[in-house]
Formats: sequence, C-alpha cells, structure tokens
Amino acid sequence: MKKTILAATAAAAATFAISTAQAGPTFDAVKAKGFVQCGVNAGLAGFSNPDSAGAWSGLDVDFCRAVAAAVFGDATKVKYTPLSAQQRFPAIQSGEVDILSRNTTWSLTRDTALGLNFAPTTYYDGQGFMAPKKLGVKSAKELNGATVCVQSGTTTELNLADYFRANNMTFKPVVIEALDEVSAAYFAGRCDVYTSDASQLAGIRAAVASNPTDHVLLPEIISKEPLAPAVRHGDDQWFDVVKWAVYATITAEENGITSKNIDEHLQSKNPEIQRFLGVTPGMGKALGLDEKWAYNIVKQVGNYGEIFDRNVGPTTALKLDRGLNALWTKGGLQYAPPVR
Amino acid sequence: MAQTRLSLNDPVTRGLFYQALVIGGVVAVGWYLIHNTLTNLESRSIATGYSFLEREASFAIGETLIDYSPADSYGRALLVGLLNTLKVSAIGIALATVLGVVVGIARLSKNFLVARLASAYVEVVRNIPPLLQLFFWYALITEGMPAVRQALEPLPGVFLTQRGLWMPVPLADPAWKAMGVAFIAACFALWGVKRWAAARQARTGQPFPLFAAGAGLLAGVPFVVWLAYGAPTAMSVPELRGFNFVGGVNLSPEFFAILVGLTVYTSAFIAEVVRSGILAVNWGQTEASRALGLNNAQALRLVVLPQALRVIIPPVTSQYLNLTKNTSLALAIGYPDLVSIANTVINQTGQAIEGVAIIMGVYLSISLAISLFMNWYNKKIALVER
Amino acid sequence: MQTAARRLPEGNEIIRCIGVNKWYGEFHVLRNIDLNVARGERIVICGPSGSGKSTLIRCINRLEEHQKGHIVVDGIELTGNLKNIELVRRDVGMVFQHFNLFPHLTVLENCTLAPIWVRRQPKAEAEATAMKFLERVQIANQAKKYPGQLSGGQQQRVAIARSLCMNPKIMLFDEPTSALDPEMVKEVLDVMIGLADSGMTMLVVTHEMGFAKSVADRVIFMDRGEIVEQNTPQEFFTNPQSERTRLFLSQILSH
Amino acid sequence: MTAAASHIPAPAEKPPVASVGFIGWMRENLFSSWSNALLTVLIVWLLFKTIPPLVGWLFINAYGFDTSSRVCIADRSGACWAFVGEKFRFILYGTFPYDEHWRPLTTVLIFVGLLAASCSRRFWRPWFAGVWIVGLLAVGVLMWGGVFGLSRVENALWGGLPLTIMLSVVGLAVAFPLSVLLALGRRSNMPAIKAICVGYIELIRGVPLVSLLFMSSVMFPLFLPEGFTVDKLLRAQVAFILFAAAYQAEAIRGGLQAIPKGQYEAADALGLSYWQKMGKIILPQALTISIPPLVNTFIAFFKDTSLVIIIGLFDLLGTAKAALTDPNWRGFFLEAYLFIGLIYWFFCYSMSKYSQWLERSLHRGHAR
Repeated sequence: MKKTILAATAAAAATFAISTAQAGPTFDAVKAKGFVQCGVNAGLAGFSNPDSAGAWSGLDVDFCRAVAAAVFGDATKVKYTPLSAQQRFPAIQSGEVDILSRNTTWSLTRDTALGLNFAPTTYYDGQGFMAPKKLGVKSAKELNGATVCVQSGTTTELNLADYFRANNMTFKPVVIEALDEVSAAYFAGRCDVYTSDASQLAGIRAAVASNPTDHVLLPEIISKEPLAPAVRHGDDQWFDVVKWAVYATITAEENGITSKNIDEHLQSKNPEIQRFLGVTPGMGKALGLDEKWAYNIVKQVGNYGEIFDRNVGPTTALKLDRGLNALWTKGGLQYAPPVR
Repeated sequence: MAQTRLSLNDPVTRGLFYQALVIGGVVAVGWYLIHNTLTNLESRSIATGYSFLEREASFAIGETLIDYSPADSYGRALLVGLLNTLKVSAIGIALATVLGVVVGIARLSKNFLVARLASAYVEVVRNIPPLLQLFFWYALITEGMPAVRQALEPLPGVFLTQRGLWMPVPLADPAWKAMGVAFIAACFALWGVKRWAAARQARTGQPFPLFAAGAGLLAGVPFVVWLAYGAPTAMSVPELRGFNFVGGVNLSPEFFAILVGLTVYTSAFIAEVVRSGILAVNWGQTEASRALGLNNAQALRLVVLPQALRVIIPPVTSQYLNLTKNTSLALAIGYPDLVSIANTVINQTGQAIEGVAIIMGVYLSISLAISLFMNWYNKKIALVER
Repeated sequence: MQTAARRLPEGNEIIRCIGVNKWYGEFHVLRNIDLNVARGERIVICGPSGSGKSTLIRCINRLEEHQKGHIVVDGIELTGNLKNIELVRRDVGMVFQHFNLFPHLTVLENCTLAPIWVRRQPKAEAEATAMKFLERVQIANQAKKYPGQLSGGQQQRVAIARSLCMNPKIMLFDEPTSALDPEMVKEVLDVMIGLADSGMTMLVVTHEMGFAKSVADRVIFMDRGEIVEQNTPQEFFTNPQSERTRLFLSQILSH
Repeated sequence: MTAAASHIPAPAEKPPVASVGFIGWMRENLFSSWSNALLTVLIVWLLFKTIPPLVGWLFINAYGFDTSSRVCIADRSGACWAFVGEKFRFILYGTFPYDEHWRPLTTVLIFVGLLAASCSRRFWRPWFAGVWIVGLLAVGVLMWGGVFGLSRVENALWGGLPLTIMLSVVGLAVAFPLSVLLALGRRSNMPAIKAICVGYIELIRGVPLVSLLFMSSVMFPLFLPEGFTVDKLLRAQVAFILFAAAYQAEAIRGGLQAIPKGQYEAADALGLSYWQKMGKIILPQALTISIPPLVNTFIAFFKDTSLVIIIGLFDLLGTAKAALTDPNWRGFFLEAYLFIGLIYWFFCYSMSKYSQWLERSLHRGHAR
C-alpha cells in the first residue's frame, strides 16, 4: 500500500523534485554554512550542560567541538540544539542537526529503522539503579515490588522491563518524559529507585540531589549502553569525518599526545604520529579535511583521556572511573584503528 | 455590463474556476508535503507502516485496566493507553458535571456568601492554565504527603502517602458479579416501573413516588442478592510489605492529579454553562408555574429544567469533549494515557508519523461520534421547539 | 364601600386586604392598602406606571411578599406558610403581560400540566377540560401546536384557558393586553368579557378604559402606592374626585 | 357615595427596621431561610478554619525575599518568598542573558501596551494594524538583537513571560487573516471550498493541541525538503497558528451568522462584488460582533501556550519548573506555582472582564 503510493508519487515527483542526491550533502552543507549544528542533551551534568551564560560544556559537547575543529580548524564553530529524548531522532533525521551527540545508546533498531549511522562509542555505559541510602537496599535483586522511576522513550525503559522479567520480579514503573521531572519525582520520594545509565545517575546525583551522599548506586549493571554520536544515513563522507574525529582523540591518547604537549610531538620521528598530525600529508586529504585536522582536535579539545577527566572523571562532581572507557592497553575498550 | 462568452463574469464559471484553483492549491501543497515526507523517509531509511503494532512492546505500564505485560505488543500497549484515557474521561466527566452543577447553582444562590465563594472559585480556576493546575495537584501529593513508611491513616485501612491513596476493597467473590447483574436488572425494572407509573397517573391522576421507589429498587435488589450470596464481607486491606502497600486498591498520584485537575478545571466552565442556562429561562416561567399552583420542585422539574437543559446540553457536551482532549496533558505528569503511551511508542520505534496518526485518529473518532450525537440531539430538540 | 352597579351579597368578601404595606428596599411601594373584593365582583385597577398596581395583585397570590398588614383570600391568610400559599394559588388564576406560556409544551400540554400535577386529575379528564376551555377561547384547533407558532393574541388566550383549567375562584390579570399588537387586543378582551359575564371574580390591571367602562363593577385608581380613588366606572370616568385622577384620565383618554 | 373632595397623599413611611439596612441585608442575603442560615454558618466556620492559617502561611510566618534557602528549608511553616526573590528574573525571562533582561522586559511592556490599546474602540481602525506591525518589528529587534548595537541572542535562549505572550499574540495575529478566510469559506456556497474549510476546522478542533505540538516537533521536519530546517520555536509557533486559525474561524463564523440577511441583500442590491460586499459591508460588522468570542479564544490560547513545556520550550511554566529543579531550592513548588499562577490569572482575568464588558457594551449598541 505504502509502496504503491511511494511509487506513484515518485513517478510524478520527477517533474517537481529538486534533485538533492549528490555525494555528501551534509558535509557540503556544513562547510557552506560555516558551523556544525550539534544536537545535545538539554542539561545533563558532565555530558552536556549550559552554564548561566549559555556556554555549553560536557563530554558529548566536546565531541561536537572536536568535529568542528577537524572541519574548520576552530572548535568554537558549533551551534547547539538542546533536545529531549523524544525530539532527538526526528531532529537528526530531518537534518535539523548535523550530529546527534546526546548520550544516545547505539542499538540495532536505531542503526536500521531510524536510519542512523553511529560513530565510535564515546562512552561505554551500562544501566544501573540509584536508591536512597536509608532504604537499605544492597542489590538490585532485592527490588521486587519496588516503584521505579524511569524516563520514557529510552532504552533504559526497555532494559528495566527485561531485567525484572528475567529475574521474576515485579515492579511499578513511574514513567515520565522529561529528565527533570523524573529526577524530581525520585528525589521527592515518588519512587523507591531510579534507573538510568550509570553515568547519568552519577551526574544527577552530583547535580540534583540536595545531599549526594544520601543516595547509592547499586552494584548491578543490567545492560550495555554504548553511548555514541550519530549522523543520518546518506552521507558517508560526513560519517567518516565524525568517526575519525572521535578516533583522533583516542589515537592521541594512545600515543601520549595531549593538548599541552602536542607541539612537541610535531617533531616526533614516529611515522604514525607524523601522519596523524599532518606532518606527513595525505590523511586529511583522504577525509576531505585540512591536513591539520587531528592537530586541531587535540590542540583545541584534547585527547580522549583529557576529555574524560575534564568532564566526568574522578576530580569532577560525577567522580566516575575510567572503567570500560580506559584504553585497550589499560584493560578498557577504547581502541582506535590505525591511521594509515 | 457586457456579457462575454464563458468569462469569469459568469457566476457559475467563476465558481468552478475558484474551486478548481483552491482544490489545485490544496492538492499541490498536500502532495508537496507528502512527497517530501516520502523522499525523506526513503533517503534516511526510516521504517514505515503499522507492522510495528504487532511487535513486542518491552516496556512496562504503571496502570492498566486490562492484563498487560512488557511481552505484549505495541498495539496492546496503545489499547491500554486508550482505556486509561477513557477511564479518566468518564470519571472526570461525571465528577465535573456534579461539581459544575453544584457550583453553577451556588452562583445563583440567594445566599451572599455561597454566591461569592462560587464565583471566586470559577474566576480563579478557569483563568489558570490546566497544565499548571495538574502540576500543582501532582506536586501537592508527591511533595506534600508523607512517605510510604509514615503514611497517614485517616480511616482504618485507608492510607494516604506521596504514592497515592490506598483503600481496602472487598475480596473477589461471585457475589459482586451477581450484584452487578442485579443492579442492571433493577435499572430495567425501574424503567418498567416508570412507564407503569406514568400510565397509572394518566389513568387515575395519582402520582407515584418514583424517586423513593427507584432508590429502593436500585439499592434494595443488589442488597438482597448480596444477602442471598451469604453476605460476604472479606476485604483486601492494604498493608505495608516490602517497598509498598500490598492489597487494596491504589489511586496513584498521577491518576489523582489528572482527575482532580481536569475535574476542577472543567467544572468551572460547566458551572458557567449551567448558570447561564438557568438564567436563560425567563423568570416569568417560574412565576407562571407558581401561579398555577405547582410547588417548587414541580416547577423546577416540569418547567424550568426541560428548558434550561436545551441551552445547557450543547455547550456542556463541548466541555466534555475538551476534558477528553485535555487528558492528553497526562503526558506531562506521567499518567499512562493514550498520548503518553503513543509518545513512548514513537520514541521506541522512531515511527513518529504513524504514532501521531494514531493519536489524531482516535481523538477524531471520539469527536466525530460526539458531534454526530450532538447533531442528532439538536435536531430532536429543534423539532420539539417548533 | 361604594354602591356597586350590580347588587352583591353583603359580607361575602373573597379577598380582604387590611393595611397592606410593602417596600422594595427603602422604596415604599404599597402604602396602607385596604381593599375588599366580593365574590363575583369585577375590578379594574389603573394608574400610572410604578404606582404599585401590579405589585398589589401579585401580592394576592403571593408572587410578592408584603411586609405589613393582612391579606386573606377565601378565608386563608397569606403568611410565610407554604401550604397556605399553595392552597391559595390553586384557586387564584393569573394572566401575565408576557403570557409566560411554557415554550417546550404544546398548547394542550400547557393547559393540562397543572391539573394533572396539582389537582391530580387523570390525563383524559384533564384533556377534556382543557379542550373545553380552549374551545371557549376559540383556539381548540391549535391545541397540538407549540406556543412559538401562535400569534400574541392567540398565546394570551391560551394563557387564559390555561388558568381556567384549574377551575379558579378568582382571576388576576396583569396588563394582559399591553404586550399585544393593537389588532389582537380585541380578541383577548372579548374572551375576558365573556369570562366576566360568566360571573368570575376578576381583578384586572389595565389601561383599556373601554373594557373598564363596559365590564367593571368598580374602578380603582392607584398612584404612588396607594389607592387614590375607587368608584363605579360611570362616576369614575365622568366625575373623578381627585386632581391626580383627573390628570391621569386626561393623559389616558387624550390619544 | 362618600367621595373625598381631594385626596391627600399618604406620607411615605420608613420600612420596618428588620427589612432594610445591614440587618435587612443580612436577612435577605444570609438568613433568608433555615437552610440558608445553616449554610451561612457552615461557610463562616470553614472560612474561619482556612483563612487564618492561609494568611499565616502567606504573610505572617513567611520569609521575605532576601532570606537564604537554608533558613527556608529548616522552617517550612511559612511561605518562602526568597525563592521568588532569587528566581523571579529567571522565571520571567528564562535563559536570556542576564545583563540584557531589559530587552525581554521592554518586549513584555510593548505587548501589554499594544493589547491594552487594542481594547479601546478608538483604535479599531485600519491604521492601527500599522502600529501592530511596528510593535512586532520592535519586539523582533529587541529579542534577536544583532542590530543597533544590541548583542545577538539566539532564540533558543528565549523563555519565560515574553515567550508565553509572544506565542499567543503572534499566533493570534498571524492566524487572524487565515481564520477570516476559513470562516468565509465555511459559509461559502461553493461545495469544494466549503468542504475544505469545514474539514480543516473540524480536524484541528477534534484533536488535542498536544498532538499538534507533537506533529510540529517530530513530524514537521519530515514535511520539508532535505536540508531545509526550521527551528523549534518557529515550529511550535506554526502549530499554534494552525490551531488558532481553526478556533478563531469558528468565533468569526458566529459573527457572520449574526449579520441579518438584509445586509447581504442590500450589498447585492448595490451591485457590489463578493469581496467588496464582504470587505466593506459584512466583515466590519461581523468582526465587531466577533470580538468578545475572539478575546475568549485568545484567553484559552494564552493558557494553552503552557503546553509547549511538553516539547521542551521554556515558557513561563517551563521556566518555573526549571527553577524548581535547583537542588538548593527544592520543594518550593507552592511559591513557584502561586507566583506564575498569579501572572497567568492576571492576564486571563483582565481579558475576560474586558470581554464581558465589551459584550455588554456592544449589546447595548445593538439594542439602540
């Protein structure tokens, strides 16, 4: 049925349609307008958060800046669109934003049915539970019959149901769309526990709880939540740029290159570093970028470790360990393909 | 004016020309939008169609009228949402009508205090956005009531907490079903008695105490059935076990907030409708009834109400429709109505067009059904009028 | 007591008003009204607008409440007692300036409503009575119609029939013709004259001086809440006693 | 016959004491019957029970604007107006740059001024549309900036009261011409045009506003050609315009229906064309009659702007809720809701009073 309508309109369309099917429409459009439009979370401590002057910071935000640094040589050429969970997919699908960097879990359906391409995972997360300390709960296995606050339209909502089903427990969901509302409901005592990505729980505990030490994260991590930036189907070149902007930060960390010492590394004899920093040209051209693309990312935004530590690391309010997000060489999962 | 052949000065030709122009415009715009949408969907490889309705929903819903588990389909999840919408609408309409009629009559009261209080109520309630009122009621419970462990117990077995209200309910027993059947039977019987009473009054002139008989019938028959089933009194009393109260029946804060919020908001509008409906009936009608010797109740029932209802019912119906549409605000406080479930479905499947189409389709059907009824009703009373 | 044109049995008063006073707020609308009405007597009350004439007859079936004095109708005194008020109202018919027919009921239903619900008559009997009176006001052929379909004059005749269906002892008329177009006044007055001929006790507030002359036993002139003058129509029109009556009559009769 | 020679008018007497003055008023209005007296006593008792604690909470035990949140949280027996004192600029203006708050403030004043002036019948003239255009342009310049030395402010930062007023006023203004066409179309005798207009109006009126906002938020982007995007605020504004057009069209249709047939016939008799007839004869009268229902539509509309919180815009309600999430100021929802409730109430109540007054005065005009 739908197909026939499609065919009929497509046939008629030939006379009317504006042809848009060239290679790399997004990349071209980004270059033409001179900035990257980046879809971010409207407010999530450590990942994307505006300060009172409206300046954005956070891990997700930094990867947008990395892309801008790669494309324009200037990490500030980003404009941010704060998006709710509901708005994020239409926004990227419709072209309202060029990248969706909004603590979004990479999953099969999102890759396919939503028409998205996910760049490398920027944060390996998992779903956890937060409960008030005074409730005395030590494990998620003790949560039978609990009331659980969860944000609607997220993978967490699905994992939650799966987890309780798998463990033969019941629960009463309180499902609210806005993040603010969910956490407000939890802290007001509407729910016994709050479930979300562990990193997000840490962020909320740090930023929203009136006394963060009153709340504990339960040890169970019930799901895999690889959070990754996404672009829409239809522009592979742009996908490559975003992908390699992320890899560049990891490559830099693997090679010990930081924003502080990068200029020293320009003299490095290591051929991979020479290729990476554009001392030996070729890589930038292959991506359709300036040869200094990786240099600009690291110089202006930092390597992966710097980004992590600055936004969510142990010295921040979120106090997250590297864990899975350590380099592969240090027992983590962060691994970049070779630059060659 | 010179008449030229087939010119735009000919009203028929001109009419056709304009209509063709407008239809052409509408079709062109519509086609343009559909074309864009289809191209966009295809170029971004977004899934289309309604096949997702049969896929497993995998998310849980807090309040359901029918059996539902995350293993059920998206379609069933949406049905749960629709039933929740209808539940709030039906109860809300009933309560708003009662409250609205009381306040509307109170505004006309001879008692100064009553009239002033009622008009203050109306002026405050209808001039504040309903969404704000919903948030207010929701916050009042979740922030203002005690935690589960410190639950208030205003009556034995009734608990008031920030997670809502728990009340004892009778344990399942065949008697309840039988009583329901008995009640329906009593309704039919009452209808028969009413006809008989009317016939008798026409014949002998003797009125029948229908109100008392009706009350007795509606309460008495189920009561007798209850006795016949051995008068079961076992109750399921809520008790604190684990995290929450178990047993009894729970009114969640979300349900409470949407119900109270919409009832209060709509009642103010109904009150105004009722007031103007009563005022629309000329005072002379009451005087004439009195002069004929009808007592107060008779004048109200036989003369004033039949006329006032004609003025009242159409706008009240549209208030009912508004209330039903406003249940969509449930989304903001997390009550799982149709819109909020559809919203979740959209988020999980990414199929926004289908999701919004379902919402609109359902509401349009409800509106259409009500307007068809209204047209029928208006025709019916118009016939009586002239 | 003035001498009436018709001899009436003495002491057979159906309405007695003794020192009736009424105020609207501070406004003294009825001042010390003393009025006795004999059975079968026909009284026309006239006077400038705001003189209290409508208020007076509305007090007689307690549509208005008086604050001082006594009103006794057919042996029942009107007080706050609801039972008494209802008893009186059954026996006192009233016709209003604006007809006040019930628009949602047919002409016939208008007439049978009160007999069925107040007098508890069987429907068939009530309808027979109603048809009789509708016949009498010459509107029986419209019985199935709704009031909105009738002319003003027809509506007023239905209103009279409606009152008569209750078989009243007294009929009150509150300016029954003043809301009518001139060509309809006569049809209503004819009905009223017929009613007068049948011996009904009538109190009529009207400016129809022709009606007063031909029908009334007594004409009462009210001004500023009091009865200024009462007399036979003959005397009243030819030889008014008071200056105010004279002034009023000159205004009424000049056009 | 014992006729008096001349009647001496009886003097007006004072009514019985119990029926006038304060006692009379009480008897009439509070104790006219037993049931009434009982009701009065009950209400007085209820008021006695509720008013003193309310006043206590609102004023006597309340903390002033400059108390610290710590003090407020420790003692919850009274309202904490410090919350409002701390947050009112955020609630009123949202995330608009703090130093530039005079700009949204001026915007609000311009809007209020325009609305107030529009209430006066003196200004119901075509040239006043020009004043509106100038006013709206001024608002645009103030909010966006970027010219006349004003710094540029992205509309993602707009919020609070200006946003609420803007969504409703701009929605109403833009929808107005559209709604006139729809109303005329609905009364047109061309079946196709009538069907389209009826279909549109009933479709919009049959669905909840939330679903239209959803559409603007999640579907609208798909309607547009690739690479052509419209920002969130504008999309919401479009949804409001579509919504307002349908409801206003119904208000205007009521006005059109109230114009007597004779007016149409007179216009036809003068040989006027359809647009001349409508533009010069019918619409000026119909719109005047329609103004009270239009104002009522506007009030409903003003309240409905609060729904944009659902699609993540920060109108007055949105900023108040955002202010409530500050961990230092948690739990002062009563104060926050009271504050914005009062603002909403002020606008809606004054408009509804105006509409009622206007209706009466127009009615008088007609009766004369």
